[in-house]
Amino acid sequence: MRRLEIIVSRLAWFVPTIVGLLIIIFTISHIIPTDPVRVLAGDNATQEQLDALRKEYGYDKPLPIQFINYLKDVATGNLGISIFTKRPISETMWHRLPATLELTFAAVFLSVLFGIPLGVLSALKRNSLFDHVLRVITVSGLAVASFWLAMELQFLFSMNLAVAPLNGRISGFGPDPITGFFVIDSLLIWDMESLRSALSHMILPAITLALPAAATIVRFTRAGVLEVINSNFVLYERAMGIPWPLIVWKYVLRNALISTVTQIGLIFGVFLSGAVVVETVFDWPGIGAYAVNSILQSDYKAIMGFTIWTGAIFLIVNLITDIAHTLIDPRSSQ
Amino acid sequence: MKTGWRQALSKFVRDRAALIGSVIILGLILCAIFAPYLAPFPDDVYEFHTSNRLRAPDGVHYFGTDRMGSDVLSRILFGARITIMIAVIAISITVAIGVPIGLIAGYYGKWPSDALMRVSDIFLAIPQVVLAIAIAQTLGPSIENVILALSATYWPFWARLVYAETRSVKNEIFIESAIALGAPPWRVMLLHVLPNIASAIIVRTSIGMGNTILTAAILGFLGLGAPPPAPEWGRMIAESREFLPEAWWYATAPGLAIFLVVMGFNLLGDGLRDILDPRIRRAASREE
Amino acid sequence: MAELLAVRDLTLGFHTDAGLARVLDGVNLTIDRGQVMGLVGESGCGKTTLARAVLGVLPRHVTDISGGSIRFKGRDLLALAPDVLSREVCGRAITFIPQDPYGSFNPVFTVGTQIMEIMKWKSPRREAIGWQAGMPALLQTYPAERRRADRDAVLKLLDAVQLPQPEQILRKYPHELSGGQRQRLMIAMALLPEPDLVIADEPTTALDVTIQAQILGLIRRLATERGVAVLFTTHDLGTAYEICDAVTVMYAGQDVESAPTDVFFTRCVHPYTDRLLASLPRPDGKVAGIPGEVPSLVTPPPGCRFHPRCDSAAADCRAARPPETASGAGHRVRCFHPRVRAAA
Amino acid sequence: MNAILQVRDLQRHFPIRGAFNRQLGWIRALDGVSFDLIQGEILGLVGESGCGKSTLGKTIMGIHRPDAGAIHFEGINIAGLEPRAHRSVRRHLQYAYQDPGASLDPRWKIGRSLHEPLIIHTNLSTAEREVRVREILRAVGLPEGHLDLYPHEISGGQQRRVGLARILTLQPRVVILDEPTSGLDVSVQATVLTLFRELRAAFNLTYMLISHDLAVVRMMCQRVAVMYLGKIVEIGPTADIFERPRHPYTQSLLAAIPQIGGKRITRDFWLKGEPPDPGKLPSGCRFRTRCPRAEALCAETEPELRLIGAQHAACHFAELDSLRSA
Amino acid sequence: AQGKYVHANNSGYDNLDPHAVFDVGRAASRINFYDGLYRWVDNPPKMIPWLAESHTVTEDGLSWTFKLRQGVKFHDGTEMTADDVVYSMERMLAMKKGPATLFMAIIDPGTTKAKDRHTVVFNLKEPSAVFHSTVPEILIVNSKLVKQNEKDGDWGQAWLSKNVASTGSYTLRRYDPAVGFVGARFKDHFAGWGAKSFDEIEFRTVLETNTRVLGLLKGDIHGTDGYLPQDQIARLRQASNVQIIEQESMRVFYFAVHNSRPPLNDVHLRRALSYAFDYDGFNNDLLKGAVSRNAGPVPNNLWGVPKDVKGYTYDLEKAKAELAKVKEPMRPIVIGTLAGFSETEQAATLLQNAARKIGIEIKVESAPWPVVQSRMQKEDQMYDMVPLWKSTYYVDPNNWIGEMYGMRYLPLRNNSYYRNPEVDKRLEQALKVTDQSTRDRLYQEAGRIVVDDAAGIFVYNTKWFGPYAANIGGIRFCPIGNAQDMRWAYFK
Ligand SMILES: Nc1ncnc2c1ncn2[C@@H]1O[C@H](COP(=O)(O)OP(=O)(O)OP(=O)(O)O)[C@@H](O)[C@H]1O
Ligand SMILES: Nc1ncnc2c1ncn2[C@@H]1O[C@H](COP(=O)(O)OP(=O)(O)OP(=O)(O)O)[C@@H](O)[C@H]1O
Ligand SMILES: [Mg+2]
Ligand SMILES: [Mg+2]
Repeated sequence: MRRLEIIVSRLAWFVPTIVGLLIIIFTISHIIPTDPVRVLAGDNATQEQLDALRKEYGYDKPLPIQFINYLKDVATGNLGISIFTKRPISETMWHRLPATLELTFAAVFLSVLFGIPLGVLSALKRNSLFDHVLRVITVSGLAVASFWLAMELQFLFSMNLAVAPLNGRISGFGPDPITGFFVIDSLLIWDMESLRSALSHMILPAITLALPAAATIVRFTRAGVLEVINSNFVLYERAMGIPWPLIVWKYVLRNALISTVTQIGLIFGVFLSGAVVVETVFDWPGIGAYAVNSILQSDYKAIMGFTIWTGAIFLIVNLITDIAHTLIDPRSSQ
Repeated sequence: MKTGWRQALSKFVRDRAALIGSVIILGLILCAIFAPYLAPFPDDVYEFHTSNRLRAPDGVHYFGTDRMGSDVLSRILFGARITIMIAVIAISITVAIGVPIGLIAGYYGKWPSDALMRVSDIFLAIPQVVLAIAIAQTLGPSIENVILALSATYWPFWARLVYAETRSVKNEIFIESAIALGAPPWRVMLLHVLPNIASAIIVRTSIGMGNTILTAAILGFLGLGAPPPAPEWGRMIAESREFLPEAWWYATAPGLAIFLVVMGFNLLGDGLRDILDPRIRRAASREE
Repeated sequence: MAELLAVRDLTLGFHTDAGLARVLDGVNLTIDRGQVMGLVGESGCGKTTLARAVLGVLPRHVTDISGGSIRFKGRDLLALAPDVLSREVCGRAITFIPQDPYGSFNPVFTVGTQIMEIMKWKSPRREAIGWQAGMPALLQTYPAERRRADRDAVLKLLDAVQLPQPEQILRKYPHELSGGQRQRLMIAMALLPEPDLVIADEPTTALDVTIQAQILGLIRRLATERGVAVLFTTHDLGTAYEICDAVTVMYAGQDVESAPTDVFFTRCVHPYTDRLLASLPRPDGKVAGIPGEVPSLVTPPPGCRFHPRCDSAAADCRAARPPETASGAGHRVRCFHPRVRAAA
Repeated sequence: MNAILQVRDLQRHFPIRGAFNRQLGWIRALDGVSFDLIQGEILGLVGESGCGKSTLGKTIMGIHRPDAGAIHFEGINIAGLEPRAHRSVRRHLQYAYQDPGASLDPRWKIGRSLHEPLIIHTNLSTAEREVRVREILRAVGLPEGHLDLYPHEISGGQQRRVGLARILTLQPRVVILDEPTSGLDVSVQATVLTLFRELRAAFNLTYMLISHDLAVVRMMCQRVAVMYLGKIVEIGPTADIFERPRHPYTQSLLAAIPQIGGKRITRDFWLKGEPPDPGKLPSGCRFRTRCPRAEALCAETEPELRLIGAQHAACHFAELDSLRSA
Repeated sequence: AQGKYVHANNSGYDNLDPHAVFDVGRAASRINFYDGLYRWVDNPPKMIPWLAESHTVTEDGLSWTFKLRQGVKFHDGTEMTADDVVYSMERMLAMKKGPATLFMAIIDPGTTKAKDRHTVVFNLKEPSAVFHSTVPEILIVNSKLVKQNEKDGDWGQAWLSKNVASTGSYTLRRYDPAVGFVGARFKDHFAGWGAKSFDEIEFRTVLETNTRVLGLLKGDIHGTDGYLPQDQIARLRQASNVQIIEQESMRVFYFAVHNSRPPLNDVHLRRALSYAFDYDGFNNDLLKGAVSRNAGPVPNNLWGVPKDVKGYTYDLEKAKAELAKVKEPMRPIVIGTLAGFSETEQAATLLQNAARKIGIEIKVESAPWPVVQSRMQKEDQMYDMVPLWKSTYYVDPNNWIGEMYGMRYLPLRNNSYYRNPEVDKRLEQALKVTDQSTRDRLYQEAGRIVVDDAAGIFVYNTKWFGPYAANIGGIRFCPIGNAQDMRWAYFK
C-alpha cells in the first residue's frame, strides 16, 4: 500500500521537476550569445535566409511563447532538431542510449562486485592493515579527476602496453543492433570477435567510471556494516551461537545494504556525471559525449533534450531506489 | 578535564587522516602564497620559449615543459592560486546561500521547507557536473563564471544538509528546553542550532571543497574555465591531451596536483567527521 | 544442589581512550542447577560485562582478560576455542534474553525466520555431528523433517508464553509487535534449545510495570517448570526480590555480597548493600542516598572499591580486597568490617 | 484550597500521517484532562509509558498548543496564547526535563546556560546576572567552579542540579518535573529527591511530579493522578489512593510493583494483555480490553470521574471492592 | 579490384544529405557518394568535366548552358537526366542550407531549366566570375527516388539524411551517425574503374587524434585527415608502415581583426600587432615548420598573389615605433579563440605574450566555433581579433580576399569590418570581368593594400600532410575535399 503511494507521489513530482529543470535550462540557454538560426543556416547564409529559418523554427516569437511551444513539443516526445547535426534530438538520444546504458551497467556491475564485499571485509577487519590500505584506495578513488584517470589509463594500457583499445565502443560498426547492447547482441548472434572487441573497448571506461562509485559503495557498506555490527541484534545472534559467516553475510549485510541502496541514486548521479566526461575522453558514442558536444557547440536544444533525459533517468533511478528500499526494509512500507 | 575543543584538537592530532589532509592543504596554501618565490621560472606563466617546448623533466625543469615551452612546475604552483580562489569563493557563496535557507526551512518546517525541498529537488534532479557545465558554457568561459556555475549548482547540498541537521537538532531536548525557557526563534537558531550543526557543515565544506575543485577541473578540462594563459590545472590537462604519447609528464603533473589537493580535503573532511560528528563518535565508542 | 556455573576471580578490562578500564576485578559468582540468581548493582558496575563474559561475546579487540575462570558444567569457557564455544555452548547449553527486545531482533527479517534460524542451529533435535559438520555454515541445509518437528515445538512454546495465534506472529516483522510480545518471543527463543542456563540481562527494564509483572511471572514459572537455572541481571532490587532464589551484589566491578533472597533483604551485612537498601523510597519519606560518587574504573581505588564512600572503612580496606567469608548458609560477604545486625 | 493551576478538559491530538501527508488518524495523547494544582502541593502524575504524561506537562507549558480546553494559571487562561505572550508567563511556570543532561546545550558552558534565562527575561547587567547565578548555584549545592565546565564533564546528578538551577533563577511558582529520577540509580535518586524537597521549602514552589515510579510518588506527593491513554482515570490524596485504589487500572498498577519483603506479586498477577494502540482506542471505557471486570456497559458508555470517598475515579464499578483483595 | 579501405575522420558524419552538409570535415560523404557537374582534382586544383561534358556562357555572362553526359546511371539503375539537375538546384535553393549559400545570391528558384534530356540552363541574376568555380558543388540527387521519400514537403530531407540517392562512385552499405559509413563500389559508375580500386570504403568518426594515429600505426585504419598536429606527424614518419604525403594546401591561417572599432581602426596599432607576432616561433617551433609563411590573405600557391610583398616580421622595436604613433586611447584587446582548436589558442597566447612586452594588454576568451562565428557576424559583437583558418570552398581568390575584405560580404563573411573603397573597387571589378590577367592584376593590387593596411595578421598557408598506410597508392590530393575522393586510390 505504502509502496504504491511512494511510487505515485514520486511520479506526481516527475512533471513539475522536469518543467522546473527546463525553466532553468531554458533561461540560461537563452543567454547564450549563439544565434541558433545562424548555426543552422551554415557559414555563408544571407540575411533573408536567416529570417526565413527564424520564422520556420519559431525563433521570431517572444521567449515565453517559445518556451510554451517547446513544452508542447516535449509533451509529445519531440525534442526538436539539433542545430548542429540537424537531426531529431530524440532520435539521437534513443540511438545513443544503449551505449551509455551498457557502459553504466558494466560500471555498476564492477562497482557492486568489488564494492560490497570489500566494504564488508574492511568493516570486519576494522583498523587492520587491509582496512587502512582500502581506505587509502577509496579516498583516492574519490579524489582522482575522472578525465585524468581516463587519460592515464589510456597512456598506460593503450599507448604503452597496447593491451586495450584507446577509445571507441567497438572496432568498426559492431553487430547489427538487436538490443543495441553490443555485448548482448554479439552473444545473440554468437559473434565472438565482436564480443571480444566490445568487452576490450569497455574495460577502461568502465573501470574509470566504476572507481569512484566502487569507492562510494565501499565506504557506505563499511559504515553500514560497522553500524549494524554493533547493534544489539548482532550481539544477540552471537550470544545465541549463530555461525559468524551467516551473521555477517545474511543478517548484517541485508541491514547494511539498506543505507547502501539509498545511496545508489547518488551513485547513479556519479555515473551520469562521470559518463559525461569519461565518454568524451574515450570517445564513447553515448549521450554523455553527445551532451558535451552539444554544450560546446551551444546546441541548446540538444542540451535541453539531454537535460530532460538525465532528469528523467535520475528520477526513475530514484524511484527504483525507493522501491528497492521498501523491498529490503520492511519498516519503511508500514 | 579537557574542554570540548581541546579534546577535539588532541583527537585531531591523533587522527592521521585529518593531519595528513591538513598538511596537504597547508602545503597548497603555502604554494599559492609563495608561488613567485617557489617557482623556478615564475615568468613562465606568461612567458613562452617556443623552441624549448615539450622538454622531458630534467634538472632544470623538474616537471618538464609544456607546449609553449613553459616550465610545468612553475605553472602548477601558480595554478594553486586559481584553484584555491575558485574553491574558496565558490564554497563561501554556496555556504552563504545554503546555510540560511536550510536553517530557516528546517526550523520553521511547513511551507518554507516544502518550497526548499522542491526547488532543491529540481537542482538535484540532474548531476551537478552537467548543470555546472551547462551554466558555465552559457555564461562563457571565465573564472567568475566557473565560480557562479559552481555556487549555483552546489548550494542545494548545503541547504539540504543544514535542513536535515536542523530538523534533527530541533528535536533535541535542549532546543525544546530553550524554547520552553522563552528564547525567541532567532536566538534559538543562531545560538543553539547553528553551533550544534556547525561540525556537520564544516565536514561537508571540507569534502565539498574537494568536489568543487574536481568540478572546476572538469570545466577547465572542457575549456570552460579560466581562459589562457591562466595555468589552471584542468586546462593544462586538456592542453596536454594531444601530446599524451610523447609528453607523459605534461598531463601527469597537474593531474597529480588535483589528486593531492582533493585527497587532502577529503582526508581532512573524513578526519573531521570522525572527530566532530557526535553520531559517529557515539557509534565509534560502541564499536568493537 | 550441584554447581552449574562457577565464575572464579574473573578480572578483565577494556582498553579505552582514557586507558585500561578495569571493569571486573576478581569477581566470584556461583549458580546451582535450577537456581535463579539475581545479579544486582548500580548502573555501570559490570553486570552486563559479566553476563557477556559468560556468553563469550565481549568486544574482541578491546577486552583484556587478565585472570580467573568461568567453569560451566566442569568446562572452562575461557579456555574454549571461540568456534567450539559458539557451536556447543552458546545458544545451546546457555541461552540469552537481552534487555532490549526491540533492538535485539533483526529488523528486516520476520520473527519466524529468526526463530527458525536459531532452531536450525540450536534445536535439541539436531544431532551433534552430521555429514554437514565440515561444511561451511553458509552451505548447510536444514533437513525438512527436523524443521517440521522444530516448528511444532516453536508453536507449542509460543502458546506457553501466552502469545495467541502464534502462526500469525511468526509471519510478522519485529516492528509490528508490541514490546511485551517481543520480550515473550525472546523468552521463547531462550527456552527452545532446552538450555541448562539462561542469562537474562535486565529483561524487563524497557517495559512498563504491568507488562513487567507479566514477564517476570512468566520467567519465574517457566524456569521452575523446566528446571532451568537463570542468571538474572537487574538494578531494581524489587525485581530481584520478586523472582530470585539468591542475589549477588556488585559494586564497581567487584562482587560484595551474595545471599539467598530472604537473607539478603533482611540480614545483609555489607555496608554498601545496607546503604543501597536504605536508598529505596519509602512511604515515610526517610531516604538516605550514598554520599560521594562511583569511582572511575580507569583509576579505581585500591583494595575494596567502596572504601572511599564507606563510613566504616579503615586502613585495611585500602590495603587489600577483603576475602570472601561465609556468614551463614549460602551467604558470603567480602568486607573487613561488616555491619553487625541483630538477627531478625 | 487555593488552586494555582486549573486545567479543564484539555485535549491534544497528534495526527498520524502517511505518505502525501495524508492523515491516517489521530493519537489522542490528551483526551479531556481536568484537574487542579493546589498552591504549595506536590501532585504526582503516574501512568504507563505513552499515556500522555509528558504531553500534559508540555501542553501546560505551551510547548504544545492544546486542541481544546482551558489552562488557568493564577486566574489567567494561558491555553493557546501567542508564543510571544506566552513567554512572560513562562517565568513563573517552568518545566524540568526528564533528562537534564540533554536539556543543556552540549556546546555551552554551565555558566552560559545559567545566564540564558536571565538574558531572555530580564534586563539585568552582566554583573547583576552573575550575582544571581552564583546565588542559585549555591542553593542547588554546586561549587562555583562548575560554571566553567561543559555538561558532559559533570555527573548525572549534578546535571540535574544545573537543570533545576536554570529553572529556579527565574523564581517560578510552579515547576513541572518530568520523570526527574528515571534512569537514576536508587542511591542517586535518593539524593535528588531530597534536593527537590529542600528547594521547595526554600523557594516556596508548587510541583507537578510526573513519574511512573509509584514508590517515588508515594513518598513525595500529597495527591496523585493516574493516567491511562490520555485520560485521568483516578485522582485523589496519596494515602487514599494507595490504600484503597478505586479504579481497576490503579489497582493493577499497584499490584504490579514488587514489594520488598511483601508477597510475591508475580505468582498471581492478574492483568492480561497490553495497552491498545493509542491510534485506535476502544469504545466506551478505554481500559475495558484489559479489565477483568468489564461488562457490556463498559463498551457502551465512557465512565466519567466521580467522587468516591476522598478521591475521584472514572470507573462504572468503582465502589466495588479492590481486585487485589478479591 | 580489391579490399576495403578504412579511413578515420576527425568529425562526425551525422548527416549524409549533400545539400545539407557543406563543410570540409564532412567532405567524404559528399564526394564519394555524389557526383557534381564538374569535379576538382589535383593540386593546384584543376576542374575536369564530370556529369557535365562541357558548357557555354552567353555574352552577358548570365545564361550558362551545360551539356550532360549521356547514359549515366543512378545506383538504382535509372538514368540521370537534366530534370535531376534542375531538381537538385531547386532543392538546394529551397533548403537554404550549406551549399545553397553559393547560389542563392545569383540564382532565383524556378529559373533553372532543362532544355532537353541532357541539357540544362542556369540563369544568373548578375554576371559572376566565380560561378564557374562553384559548379563542382552542384551535386546531383536522384529526383524520382527522393520525391518518393518526401514527407510533408521536406524535399526528402529526413530520408536523404540517412540514405544515398545518386550516381556516385560508391553505394551506401552501412550507416550509423555515431560511427560513420561504409560504401561499396558502384560498378556501373560512368567514369569506370581502375584495375585495383577498393571494393569498399569505410569512413569512421574518430574524434581523438591519438586514436587515429595509433590505429594507423597498428594498421587498423589506412588513412586519416591531413591536418594532424606536427608532433603526431613526426611520430608517424618514423613508422615503416605509414607514408606521409605532403602537399601545399589552401588553408590560410590569419587573425581576423575588427578594423572599425577603436583603437583597432588605427592602422598603426594594427601594424604594431602585426610586428608583434612571432611568425617564426609559431610556424617553425610550434608547428615544426610544417606550414609556409603566407604574407597576405590569398594562399601563396594561387594566382592573384603579389609575390613581392614579404609581409610583416617579428620585430618588437618596429612594433613599439608603430605603437607610439597610435592616437586612439588604448584599452585591453580581446581575442576570441576557437575552443577545441588548440592552435588558435596557442597563436593567441603567443601574441598576448609579445604584446605584453610592448605594453598592449590582451585578453583571450575561448568559445566554441558556432559562438565565435555568430559573434563575428555582428559588428558590435565581433571580438577584437579572432585567429582562424579560411578554407577552400571554391578555388578563386575571391574565396579569400574577396570574402574577407569585400564590402558586399559584410557582415556575414567579411568579419573584419574592413571598409576601404580602394580595395572594394578592385574586388567588385574582379567579380565582373572574366579576363584572367585583369583579375590577377586586380587581386594583386587589392592584396598589396590590405597587407599594407594590416587589415589582418596573416600567418601561414597550411601544408597538408596526408598520413596513409604505406601500401596505399593513388591518393590524389586536392585542396577541395582534402584527398578524400577515394575513387582513384588502391592497395599497392
Ligand atoms: N566496549 C567497552 N569499552 C569500554 N568500556 C566499556 C565497554 N563496555 C562496557 N564498558 C564499561 O564497563 C563498565 C561496566 O559496564 P556494564 O555494561 O557491564 O555495566 P552494567 O552493570 O551492565 O550497567 P547497566 O546497569 O547500566 O546496564 C561501564 O563503566 C562501561 O562504561
Ligand atoms: N510530537 C508528537 N507527535 C506525534 N505524537 C506524539 C508527539 N508527542 C507525543 N506523541 C504521542 O502521544 C502519546 C503520549 O506521549 P507522551 O510522551 O505524553 O507519553 P508519556 O506518558 O510521557 O510517556 P513516557 O512515560 O514514555 O514518557 C504517545 O503515543 C506518543 O507517541
Ligand atoms: Mg547492563
Ligand atoms: Mg514522557
